Amino acid sequence: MSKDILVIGGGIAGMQASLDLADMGLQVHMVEKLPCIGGKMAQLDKTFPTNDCAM
Amino acid sequence: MQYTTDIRVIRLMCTGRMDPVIMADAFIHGLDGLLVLGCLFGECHYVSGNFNARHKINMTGEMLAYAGMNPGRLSFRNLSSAESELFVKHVTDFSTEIRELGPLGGEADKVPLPKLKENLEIAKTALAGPKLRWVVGKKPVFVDTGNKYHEVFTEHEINRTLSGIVIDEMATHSILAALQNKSASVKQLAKELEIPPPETLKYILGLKRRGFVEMESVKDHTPLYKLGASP
Amino acid sequence: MEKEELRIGVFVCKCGSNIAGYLDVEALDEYASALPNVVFTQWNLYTCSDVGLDEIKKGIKEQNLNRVVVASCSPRTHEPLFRSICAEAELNPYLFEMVNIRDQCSWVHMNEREPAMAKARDLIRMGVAKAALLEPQEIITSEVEVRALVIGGGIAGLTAATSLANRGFPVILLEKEKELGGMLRSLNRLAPMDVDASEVISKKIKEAEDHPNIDVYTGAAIDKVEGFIGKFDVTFSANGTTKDVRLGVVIIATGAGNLVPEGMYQYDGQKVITQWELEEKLKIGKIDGNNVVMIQCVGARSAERQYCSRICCAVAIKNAILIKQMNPAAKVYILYRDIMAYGVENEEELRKAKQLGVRFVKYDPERPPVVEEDKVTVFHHLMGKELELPQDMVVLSTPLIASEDAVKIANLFRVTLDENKFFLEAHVKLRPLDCATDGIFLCGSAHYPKDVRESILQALGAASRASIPLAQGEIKIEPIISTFVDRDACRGCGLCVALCPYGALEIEETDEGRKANIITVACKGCGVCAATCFRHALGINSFTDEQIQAQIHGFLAA
Amino acid sequence: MEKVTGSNGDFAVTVRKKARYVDEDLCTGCGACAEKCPTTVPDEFNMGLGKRKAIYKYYTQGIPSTFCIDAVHCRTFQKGKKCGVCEKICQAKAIDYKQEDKILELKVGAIVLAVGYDLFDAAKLPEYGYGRITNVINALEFERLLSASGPTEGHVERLSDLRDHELIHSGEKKLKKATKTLGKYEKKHKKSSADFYKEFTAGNISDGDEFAKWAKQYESVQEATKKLEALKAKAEKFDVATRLAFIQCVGSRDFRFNKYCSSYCCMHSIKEAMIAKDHEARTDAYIFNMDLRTVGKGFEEYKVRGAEKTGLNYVRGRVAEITQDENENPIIWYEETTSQTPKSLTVDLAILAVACEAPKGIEKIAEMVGVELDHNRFFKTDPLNPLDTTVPGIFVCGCAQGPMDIPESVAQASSAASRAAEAVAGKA
Repeated sequence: MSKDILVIGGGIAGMQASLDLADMGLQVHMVEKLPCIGGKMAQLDKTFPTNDCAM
Repeated sequence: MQYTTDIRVIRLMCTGRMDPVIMADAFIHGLDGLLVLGCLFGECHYVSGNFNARHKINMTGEMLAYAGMNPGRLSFRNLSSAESELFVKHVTDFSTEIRELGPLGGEADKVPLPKLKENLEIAKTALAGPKLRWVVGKKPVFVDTGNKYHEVFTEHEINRTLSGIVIDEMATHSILAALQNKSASVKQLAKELEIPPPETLKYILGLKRRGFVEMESVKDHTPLYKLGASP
Repeated sequence: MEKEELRIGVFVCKCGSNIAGYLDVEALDEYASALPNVVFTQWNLYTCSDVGLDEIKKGIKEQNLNRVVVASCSPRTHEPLFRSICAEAELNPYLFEMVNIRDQCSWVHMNEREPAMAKARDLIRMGVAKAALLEPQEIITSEVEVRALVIGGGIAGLTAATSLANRGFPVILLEKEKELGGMLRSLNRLAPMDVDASEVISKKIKEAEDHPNIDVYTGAAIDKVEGFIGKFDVTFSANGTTKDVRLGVVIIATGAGNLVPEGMYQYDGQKVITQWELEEKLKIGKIDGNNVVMIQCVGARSAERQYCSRICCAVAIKNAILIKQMNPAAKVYILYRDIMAYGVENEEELRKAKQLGVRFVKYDPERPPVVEEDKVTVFHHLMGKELELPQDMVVLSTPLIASEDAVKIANLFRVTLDENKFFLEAHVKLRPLDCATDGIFLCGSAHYPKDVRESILQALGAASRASIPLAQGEIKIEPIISTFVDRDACRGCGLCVALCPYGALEIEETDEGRKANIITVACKGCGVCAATCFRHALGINSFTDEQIQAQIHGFLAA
Repeated sequence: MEKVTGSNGDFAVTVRKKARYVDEDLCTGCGACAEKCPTTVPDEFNMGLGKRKAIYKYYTQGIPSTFCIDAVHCRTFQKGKKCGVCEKICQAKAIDYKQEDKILELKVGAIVLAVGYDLFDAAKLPEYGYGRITNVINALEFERLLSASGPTEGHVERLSDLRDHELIHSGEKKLKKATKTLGKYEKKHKKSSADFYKEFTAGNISDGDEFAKWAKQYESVQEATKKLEALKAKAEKFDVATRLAFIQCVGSRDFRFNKYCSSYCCMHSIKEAMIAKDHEARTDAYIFNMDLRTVGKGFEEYKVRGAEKTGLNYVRGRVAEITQDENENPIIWYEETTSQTPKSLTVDLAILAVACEAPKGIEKIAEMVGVELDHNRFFKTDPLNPLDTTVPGIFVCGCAQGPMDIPESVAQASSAASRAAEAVAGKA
């Protein structure tokens, strides 16, 4: 049985899930339909409630 | 995106790394302007490094201005890593400002070269010393949680204290520098360093108490002072 | 240490036409070759291509280079690659320095060829000057004790502990009360699932208690905490005995407390009660009278407690529905400021309540309702007139407040609390489950008021974060951190300890007197300590005073 | 993703890796290709407010930092034209027009669905005029206007002003071309067009097709110049947009569309208003809401700060309709519920806080992996097992499970990671 994990979506949630899993030592495959990961959060300028930059 | 070729970038992990001595030293070596660029306040990648940097840079600026340098030559500005336009604006503005000031030690500075460099050397020694570093280091602690006796200070109070220390430190280190090669009386020192005689006396007595200077001899009822043997 | 002869190699990248289109790379190569200590230079079409990387390796091997400088693009993207290539050629990767002549030169000075060339020469000279002073560094590793501590046996703590245990990690679970379960033990039914709270929590308790990987201690109190991520040494007492344990990570799930609204709206605990007390009544199914008035934001969103407690609107809606279901003839009013029925389920519950005939009246905080013996008077914000509502029972929705143990726990573990004494996360968005101190995580209402679903979610998330160091078994740290440049100078004054944002410095008594000790595992290398130390005892690896000054002097020495 | 087979702990997944037509190993991300690419298309990252080329990077700081070709718009792919500019310009030889989609077969023990969300299409709400009134935009479009890396470099401008600037730009280009044609006639007949036209209209020159064409050309240039001047005169008065209306619950808490609350929009609008105020001190912002749901840590404090420090106006009431005046300024019609009076407010921009919806194509994904959706089209979960879908071994996080803000998404992502790790440890 495979211990790899598939994460569908490369937005903030997909990236965080993948990072956590990879840090645990698991092999993660992340698929994203757009050419770049980042999702909608990358389109935001600043974020509440601390007004810091979304990038 | 294009910007001025005037700037050279030196990478630091965090502006919190900006040591006052490094800043003074850069001007001594002939830098015309030093721009420190860091994260926005509250967004420091190292929690509070940029607040620490601000305290140090403000204090260093005050010290160097007191030494005769135009304070506009040292500046701290903030931006986030996504704000490339702001970066261009900051460096372009700064370059224009420095070009207006001209080279170090020119008309824009209160004290001309080479005297300015001598003063900056004195400032650097003071910035390396314990007094300023201790107070500026403790500033966030004093403002946030207070001193040993739980007295919390306002930023204004601390800044006023710091300004006083800057003047004192500059004066005492000037006196020490003047006594490097010769002995002198309070009156002579006061004249040479343009510090009022009563103030000079106060500094000399303070230095004497801590063993930094000692009386060499008395000439015409006037004591002459020299550097202490073991400070 | 014996001084070795410096042999610096400089590689200048053309980056296709990105650099070479605007700068004369071959001239830069020649310029670099005349710089002090430079014994080898070369230009490449792409230094980062396989060909370019092989050239670096060849240079190190054949020319005995002991420092490598690459003048190309940004260290942000390419430094790790070049460092690893140095390591492959058996050169310590920290003897590598990168100069950015693309992003910071050729790209941004496309129309000023000569000044840009002058700048590129300066940048390379500065890089070489710094490289000459670089010192080898080793990656620091520290072992992690594979065991987790979970503080708090409520829904969050139980869920986190079980999740970690399921992954095979041993867990110690501490609960200050005699029984596990926390707040859920006192609650009646949960919305929107409409299940018994006690059922949910009993299942969780059983799961945790039966789990071979979880050691449960009730009636526990923590006495002492020492150490740092991977090696927390915790002393706690439970039921009269004291235990010392070493743990790799800690999850704080200490929950929250309830505000008792003494002196507000005629609160007496009998006829004017809190939602918390209403839960008890609902549990035994005994509600007196037909007229119930609920008042929201009692002691919250006010001057003395500014925050919104998030869950109270949903709780009021849930209990209003339960009352209506028990007694359809009951008249239930909810006096609110904003109905915080956020999300999918809460909004659905709100609609359900309205359908069942629960009345919602918006009041203005400037004109709060007035509770009297048998009525509540309220100025209807939307109708613009005063209403008199008969009451047999008034229910006050009070906020969850920080647990009374929060300050103690925070001090023990050296983590921060926010202005409302809830535990503060390291970063609101990027690290919402981590404390700023490495190895400590948080979940549940200890962080902020949360409902059951959110507590479970956060607990699983905290378990995920906490499991990372446990799974890795060791912590690897970039050696660009604080270091002693002159340990003898240190007098142990403690200024650096006070300023370090990471708690990475401590004072210890040594044979040479009081000295600062750098907790390398915790240090992030910001350099505040080095820039502050008035004894000039501290520095930052790869960013020492001398190295930074060498760059500045290198620039000015043209 | 094309196909998923298998069950808990043992899934076989087929993924199609779309051709980028740029070799990722060779591309250095320098951007020389995009600079020279002749094809310009609206930029979806900037919500169509900016432009990008047919060879592009989705956004500047995007990862991977390599470029890719948008085959739908690329001349080489579409029209079979011999363009090939990017191939010529690329020194890294990374362009590969022949690259094909790759089919990857993956064997995995668990799947995390983090497919995100889509924005509600505000054009479905005719009363707010989105798509019809130029200066009515949605919150994400406004976000791009605020962004320093966006199409206006962070200056908040009315969309109609942006459009007029664009019109002036293209008008000038056209006029230049038309004037050039006039020049040809003038050169040929050694006569200024004005003089010629005077004679022509006086009837002194009558015969010849060419003269008729010349006259027509002259007329159209005159007219275009007049139009352009007028537009320019108008554009001179353009200022940044300072009067902003934020309309909450657009497509949320609405029985016609989504009955649920989208959770984050209240805070999002407050934030956008605060940032706008930060950019331009004259900004006067109004937030029209039913309830301001500031339920997260520090949110209520943020709202209060917005009102006290930056002077935002929170207006309770649902907006009935948006119309526009002769200057294309949106007029907001609403009932101020606290005074029970119908009112209107004219603003420069109306920003619609549109609902968070399950993404398009979620049904396809659900079908492929075999999980159920709830009645709002989000992946179905149980509040007590909030990450588990209806299929063991498949978990969900982020807005694919329901609307939530960034901290919640990040926390949930970690939680899903926990569940997935438990699953491959055989204990979920």
